[in-house]
Amino acid sequence: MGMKVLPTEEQVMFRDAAARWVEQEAGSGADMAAQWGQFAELGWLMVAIPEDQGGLDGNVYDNAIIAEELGKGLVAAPYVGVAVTATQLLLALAPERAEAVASGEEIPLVAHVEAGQGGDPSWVETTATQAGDGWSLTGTKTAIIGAPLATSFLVSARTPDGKIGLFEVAADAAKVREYLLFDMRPAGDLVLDATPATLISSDALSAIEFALDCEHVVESAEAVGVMQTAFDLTKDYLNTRQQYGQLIGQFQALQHRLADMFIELEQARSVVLRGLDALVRNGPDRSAMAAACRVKVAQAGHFVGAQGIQLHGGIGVTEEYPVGHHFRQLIAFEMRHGGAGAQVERYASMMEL
Amino acid sequence: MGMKVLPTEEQVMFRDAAARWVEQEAGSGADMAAQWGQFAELGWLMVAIPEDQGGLDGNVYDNAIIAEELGKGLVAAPYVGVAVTATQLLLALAPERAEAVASGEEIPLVAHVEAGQGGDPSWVETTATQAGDGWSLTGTKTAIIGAPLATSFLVSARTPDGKIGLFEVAADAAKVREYLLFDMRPAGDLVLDATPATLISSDALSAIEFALDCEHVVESAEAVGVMQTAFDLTKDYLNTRQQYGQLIGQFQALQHRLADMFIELEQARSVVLRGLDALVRNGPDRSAMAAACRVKVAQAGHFVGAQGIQLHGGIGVTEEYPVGHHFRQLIAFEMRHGGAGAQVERYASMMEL
Amino acid sequence: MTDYSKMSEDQFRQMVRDFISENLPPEMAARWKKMYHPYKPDVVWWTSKLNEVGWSVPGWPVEYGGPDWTIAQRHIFEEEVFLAGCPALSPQGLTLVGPVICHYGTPEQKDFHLPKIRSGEIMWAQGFSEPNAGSDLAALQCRAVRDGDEYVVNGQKIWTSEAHYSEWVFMLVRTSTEGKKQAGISFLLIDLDTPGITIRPIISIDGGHELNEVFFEDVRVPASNLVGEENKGWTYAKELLAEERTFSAEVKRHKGQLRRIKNIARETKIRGRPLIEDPHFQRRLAQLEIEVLAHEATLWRVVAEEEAGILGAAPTPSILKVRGTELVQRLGALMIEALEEAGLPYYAEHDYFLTEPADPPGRPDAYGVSSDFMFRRSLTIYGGSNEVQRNIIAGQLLRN
Amino acid sequence: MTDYSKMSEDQFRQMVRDFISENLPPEMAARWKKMYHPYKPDVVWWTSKLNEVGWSVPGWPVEYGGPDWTIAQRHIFEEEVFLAGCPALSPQGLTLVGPVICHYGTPEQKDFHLPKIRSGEIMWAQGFSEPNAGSDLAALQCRAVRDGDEYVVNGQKIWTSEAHYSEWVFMLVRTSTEGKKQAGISFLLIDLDTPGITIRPIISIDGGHELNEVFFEDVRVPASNLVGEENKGWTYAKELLAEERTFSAEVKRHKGQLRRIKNIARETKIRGRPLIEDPHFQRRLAQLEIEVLAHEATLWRVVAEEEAGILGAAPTPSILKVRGTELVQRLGALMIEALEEAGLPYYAEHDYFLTEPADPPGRPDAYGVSSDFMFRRSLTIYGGSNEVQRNIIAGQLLRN
Repeated sequence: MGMKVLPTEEQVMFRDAAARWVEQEAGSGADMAAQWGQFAELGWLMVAIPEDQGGLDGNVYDNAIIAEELGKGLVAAPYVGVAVTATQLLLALAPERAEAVASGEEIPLVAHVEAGQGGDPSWVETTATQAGDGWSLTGTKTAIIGAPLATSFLVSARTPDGKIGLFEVAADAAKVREYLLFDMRPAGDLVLDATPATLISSDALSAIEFALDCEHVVESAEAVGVMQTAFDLTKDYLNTRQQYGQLIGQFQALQHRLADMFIELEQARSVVLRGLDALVRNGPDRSAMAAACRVKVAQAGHFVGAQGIQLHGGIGVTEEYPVGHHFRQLIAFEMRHGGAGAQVERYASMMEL
Repeated sequence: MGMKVLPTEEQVMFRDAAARWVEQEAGSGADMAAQWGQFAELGWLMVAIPEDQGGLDGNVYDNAIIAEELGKGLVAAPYVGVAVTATQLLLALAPERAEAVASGEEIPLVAHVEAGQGGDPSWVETTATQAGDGWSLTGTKTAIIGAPLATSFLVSARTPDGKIGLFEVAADAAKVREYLLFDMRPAGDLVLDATPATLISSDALSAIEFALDCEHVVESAEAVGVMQTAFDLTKDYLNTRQQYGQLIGQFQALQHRLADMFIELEQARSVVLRGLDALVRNGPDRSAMAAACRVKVAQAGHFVGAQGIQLHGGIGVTEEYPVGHHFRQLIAFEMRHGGAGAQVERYASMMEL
Repeated sequence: MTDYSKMSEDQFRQMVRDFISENLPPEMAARWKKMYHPYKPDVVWWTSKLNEVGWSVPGWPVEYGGPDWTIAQRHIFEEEVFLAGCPALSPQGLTLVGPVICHYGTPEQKDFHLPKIRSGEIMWAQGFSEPNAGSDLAALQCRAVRDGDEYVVNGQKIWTSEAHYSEWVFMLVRTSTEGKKQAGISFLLIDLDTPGITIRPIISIDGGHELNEVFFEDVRVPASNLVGEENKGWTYAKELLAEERTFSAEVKRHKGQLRRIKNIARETKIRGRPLIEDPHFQRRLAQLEIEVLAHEATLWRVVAEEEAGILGAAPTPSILKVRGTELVQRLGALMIEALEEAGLPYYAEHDYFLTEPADPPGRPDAYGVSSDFMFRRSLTIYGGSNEVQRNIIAGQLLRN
Repeated sequence: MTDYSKMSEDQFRQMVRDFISENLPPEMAARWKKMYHPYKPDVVWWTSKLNEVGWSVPGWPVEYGGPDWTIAQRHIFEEEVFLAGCPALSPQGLTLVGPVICHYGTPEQKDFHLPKIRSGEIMWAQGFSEPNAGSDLAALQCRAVRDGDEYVVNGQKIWTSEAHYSEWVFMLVRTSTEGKKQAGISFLLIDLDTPGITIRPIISIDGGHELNEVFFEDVRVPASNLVGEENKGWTYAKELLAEERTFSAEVKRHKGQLRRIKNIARETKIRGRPLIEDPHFQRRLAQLEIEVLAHEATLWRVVAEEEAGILGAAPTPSILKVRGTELVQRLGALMIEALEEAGLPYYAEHDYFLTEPADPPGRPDAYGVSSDFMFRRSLTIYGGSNEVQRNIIAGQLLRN
């Protein structure tokens, strides 16, 4: 039960700063590149980097606290993808690179997911072959959130010896098929066709697994933020909207639905703390807990988002009212990494039987 | 959409007669043997038997109508097991035996289910070996409802040529381990240890499958009756019980629960009609529809029974109030033939993909 | 006119299929199998095509051009056209206001409107909901004040599907504030070209434009556009909805979804194996298919009871609506799950649905799936939210 | 006395395990792993055993014999004793009335009752609910009228767990009908041997006897048995329930159920293959295990917040109760499914739980599973039904 529950003073400061930033900037129309500079200035990109590598010596807890606030404001800039996934990967395999990421100078994004991976980090069909001094990659990496912002991609690929290596492809040398996710976040697929790449590590699977587990948990924290706002909007609506001559919050069936939403939100919040604890302990249950985290938060988010819309009635399905945006981002969260169903399968494969 | 929905005049008569009988006799404490004589007299055992074999020339619809009424009264006598399963099996393999069953003189029960069968009729581990002129069976058949009443058992067993044969074992020659089901219906396991048996058919699988499909559907009709009473009791309770100075039926959350119970009850009732239709058509979808029927009715029954208890509050879990008895019988229905989960699997194996 | 009453259900179904295969352009079918919002040119063309054989208004009395189908035949027709990818007919004219005009319209209203509705020449919007009259529809406040031989209409309607490309709107308006709130409501037909009407799009969370707000400012409507009697509009509106009591069951959509899920799951390979072969996925699909079977059987029961003139389980339309809409959402959830990341790209039916949408990157079988999933959140809200439906069900049960 | 505050959670857990393995008779553990109703001889023996080391009353203040454990340590203890198959301690005395007497009892009440509760010598029943005061507990009507230095009690209590083998009962009684209904309630201790008390068994649908009705007819109770002030009983009762705000989470039971499901699924062979190897079953089990993880993490959060003196999410006890009890029922449903027909035989804990139950035919690992499943329907009803809990949650949320 020794799970860390309460934030430190420093974490409270980060949380408050992030909340203020979201309030002031999130809807300001500033472009992602400008926002990224602010993230760097605020120190958010270096929270999990050790002091001797120029960081703030914190860990994924700090990332999670910031991510949750960004989630509340549906901030599209790929904070988790860079400050968590890419950063953790580089800290494990090329720690000298971390500082440039922390400063905002470099914005690497991990390009690992492929169609048909089903949430299994070891299923990689992209191939790497040696070409002269360097390497060349072939395959397609998909659903890279924030791809238009990236300065480079950290790409997993299977090498001729059957291992999974990590490579880097500069953004300007890469073919990126950009698109919007249905939640309006910019994203892209990285299409590799004998694309030249630099080797970072020839045996990167366990570092990738660790980084993805971090992504699962911190993205879950972000989703809890998304959910929290959906819940708050709904609660306020029940206290405002009148039908049949009374506040709709006085209808018991809606009250009970709100109670169920709150229970799910609380379960999601709790399981994230458990996931963070597992990351920091880094014991044999780490990946199982990360999967559990993703599953529970995705399912809770689906429920809370959908019921948030339902309790709003017609206005809930409109673009001009926010609760539907939160639902969309929660569904996008659910569908990533093979989808929540694939993560249940992954948990099952690690479960003690 | 040509599914038969409305009962014929004759079926309405059967239904009314069965309803009257249940009202007068079901709780009368009369033993099953005495009740069985009444079933025979009322013609209920012969409804599905062709006229030229001394029956009433009806079909499983008629059985279903009677079974539903018996379900309402939680009648323990194995009407479905004898008048449907055993009768259909004999009509297919030994039609000359049907008349004695219809008259109540013989009470054969099908002994087919084995532990680990998972609802798959073709999984039979009981073995039959030839012994002189006759046969001898070894294995255990389980959860035979009404076993203490049986005059004989119709036993499926695998013969040396790998086929599934049907055999008969007289009740007085059989070792029956009798017990109560948790819903208080008498039942038993048939323990066969080189037990002498008479061969009825050396290739009985398809007849067994047909008879079991009939059992699935008509037992589902019985369960709909069980559910109907649970629903009615609950509805009446909501209109009677007061808390916080008002009828509890005025609380919206309970109203919506009642609405959901009703929806499930109606779906269950509908799927039984579809199952009956599939039996009578006897097309390629017959077994899939029978499995679907069992699944839907079991799940609806679980929900309706459980919520029936919940809406009654404390009194719902007591032996002296009926709604809990209905829940028990619905759960027993759900657990039979491998359980509802196994029936989903069976449906999936037959589903068009 | 063909006598359909002699046809078996199989014959009828075959006739519909033959008609579709002879008349529906394949590119139109392909378009509709991925779309989920109406696309006007197709809708108009297909309506007129059906009208040529008298099939555009299956629910109308024979004397006004209805084909005299049984309820079962109507359901078979709906299912076949849907599953074949025929353009979805706009219900407001054909199945909502049309029958009301047939029953309560003046001879002039009938002569003018019914042929144009049948042929698709004039498309209709429904002006019922208002910002403060959603679940509680009878609280509506849009006023129509009699002034000589005109009504002057002021107020606002909302959630008005397809108003932006319709020619007329039928409205519930308040003509009296006396008595119960249901008592002062009238049923009025308004030409959307009348001065004083402003239509403002409401973009839904899938990025599509089907809904609108409509504002009325001193809109002068001929009194001859009143349907039936003044202050009796609530009655007609209720009949209009009851008329269609079995057509909100969504069974045709469920069947389309099941087909599409199976197609997707065949194409989705997880670690090299088609998802359709995964035993867990199969059983979840089986579970939903069983739910659809049971729901469809309920629909059949109700249709048979209706045709036999039996009322059946009283709150039937509410049951069909609640279960039908919730099943659409559950099936949608399984479909997006089967797509994994392939369902993430935004599929924009963006150009206000007067042009065909552009295809996003990725698998063609994924087009529109997640957008449709988003848009279908509205199913459990409109037409009386499922909460209101459950109130109705329980109310009827507890009274009996 | 041992200083537990210095121990790590792992050390504490190990200490508890060591104690159990040294002291719990294996046959008693075997008995408890299949039972689900209390069996008095074991309960009394184990209570006295724990009392020897000061562990029978973890929630009491140190001055009355509590071991001064942290809330986390108490949860670890509860989980370990449950999973090891230790007899379930009777909560009425040890965790409900005991702390109330500690806080509000007279010196005489403390001296007489506390030692006997700690040692298990006297067992208690709780007399709160009445036939017309269930969810609406404050509507209770059982009267206590002051007559000299006695109260005369008349009325009825219901759902009185274990009254048939308890020696005392603590009651909420009405001592005034003035003011709000909560205002006239007092907290009274009654010896069950007092003349005028009749105990009638209530058999539950599993066939077991744990519950009772208790009738009071002119029962004369010394006024010195009043706890605290007259007409303040509602306050004490609420504190008594709040005190235990995190102990209705049922996490220990969930963990026991998960273990048992896995054991059963290893033993159940479907067509020759262990059920535990079925991918569909595995994923459903995984889903529930994940739910338990999240729920347990919520419990840990609340415990940590409590220990830090932070109130946390306000309606916490209700959340833990709703989710905890519903998860027990969901896990129970998966367990009976895993048993197939092997779960059908009736397992009768029949002899009013003063003797050990007889084993039915069939697989020993199935004993009691379906009976327990039946009995646990009561979880979502008693202690404030889950409907009442949801009212509480929503009420707190919407006020804020």
